[in-house]
Amino acid sequence: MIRVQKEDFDISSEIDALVGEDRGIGGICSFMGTVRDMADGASIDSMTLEHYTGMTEKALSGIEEEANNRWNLSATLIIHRYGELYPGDRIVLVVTASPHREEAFMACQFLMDWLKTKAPFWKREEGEAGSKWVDARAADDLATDRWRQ
Amino acid sequence: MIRVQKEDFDISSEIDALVGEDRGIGGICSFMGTVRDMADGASIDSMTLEHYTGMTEKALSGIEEEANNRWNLSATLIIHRYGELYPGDRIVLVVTASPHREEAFMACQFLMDWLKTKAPFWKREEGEAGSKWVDARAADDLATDRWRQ
Amino acid sequence: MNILYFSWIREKVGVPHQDVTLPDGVRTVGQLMTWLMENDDHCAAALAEQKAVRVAVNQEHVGFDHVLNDSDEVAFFPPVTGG
Amino acid sequence: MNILYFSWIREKVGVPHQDVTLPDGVRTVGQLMTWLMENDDHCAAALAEQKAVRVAVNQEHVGFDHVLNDSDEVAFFPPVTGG
Repeated sequence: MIRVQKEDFDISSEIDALVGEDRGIGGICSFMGTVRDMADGASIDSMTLEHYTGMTEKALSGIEEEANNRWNLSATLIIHRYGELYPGDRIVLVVTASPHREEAFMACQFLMDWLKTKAPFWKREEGEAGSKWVDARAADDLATDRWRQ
Repeated sequence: MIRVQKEDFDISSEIDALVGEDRGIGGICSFMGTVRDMADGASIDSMTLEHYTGMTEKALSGIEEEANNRWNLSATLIIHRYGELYPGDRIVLVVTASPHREEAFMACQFLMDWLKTKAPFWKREEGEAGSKWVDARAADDLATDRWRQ
Repeated sequence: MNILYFSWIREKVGVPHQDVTLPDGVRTVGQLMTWLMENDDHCAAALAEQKAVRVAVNQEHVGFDHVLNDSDEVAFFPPVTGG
Repeated sequence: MNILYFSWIREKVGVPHQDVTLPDGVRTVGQLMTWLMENDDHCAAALAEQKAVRVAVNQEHVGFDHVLNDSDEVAFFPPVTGG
């Protein structure tokens, strides 16, 4: 399941809803990204996430489908927020549930890595260093590359 | 932080308490293990977790310290339950918070792998196949071996 | 053809989207970029650094050699930074 | 010396712990296991399959060649299955 929203989310409720009555699940891995108060040594006051409505949903559904093709997953969830956020705010949540922990871990990392390089979001930071668009990290491209077969 | 307890836990409250006011955290990885309703093709009614009081706390603190030596972590949490549990119940929670996602992911996997082979817990399942102690998995030893330097 | 711009490329172009008719001789994404840059100074500034430009056609990532249709939705943006 | 047993090893021994005085000539964990098996049929059954036996001394994992002190807490158990 994927959701692109302005609103915050609660990880307990999301996991409970995702797992439901599935008693075949043995492991649930999750990753939550949050806004930091510093970037490159300068303090951050706020962050605005722009996204490409329509393509975002398509891209997230695509990587979710790819993860489900690669691993035996009982349920998956991607929530990504957009709009104005502040240090400490939650940005993204990825949850993967599987009978076995190894697959839950692999799929969760895969989803985060692909999301970082494929989902059409752009961060703009406001802070000590003025207002600036965040640069893509070379490390994120490398992280994505390791999943290519 | 480590906790060995009979009681259930709530992942949202645990993460909120762990993160506190630390705005340097950019990623929070968590893994939650749950009781499955099947084992080796036979249905499970309940599971009892025996543990070695004293050594458990020592072993969990030891692997938590090791994770903090290996990676740049802002906060870590291990909660492990003992006693009688039922399918769908939460058994274990590991949370790792870091400025960067890669370190949070690595540390969370490391903690789960080590916990599986070093923490003195033993599972006994009651179900269709009678009452039996769970065998250790060779895959868990292999998962632990990959972290040896 | 509807063209969308995002992030600092949108800011440099000055508008979030443009409606253009694909001229004769413009068949690929790369040719569209060259044509946009020749006809609009803002586009020229926005798309100048080619290796910083990513393209989606009908909401799928494509390369500069992708062949266009008149009804396509084309988007130009810098490398993504979500997550 | 306090000896603890866990899981199916505890069930086979029949008690969760025993207080023993280390006899002369018993210096290592391996020697203690041999001595326990010679003196108690339940212990013999519990510890027979040596490769399924894990040992902790003073709550730390050790090997069979670990040297014991009279005041040690020694625990025998099968491979752990938590998590």
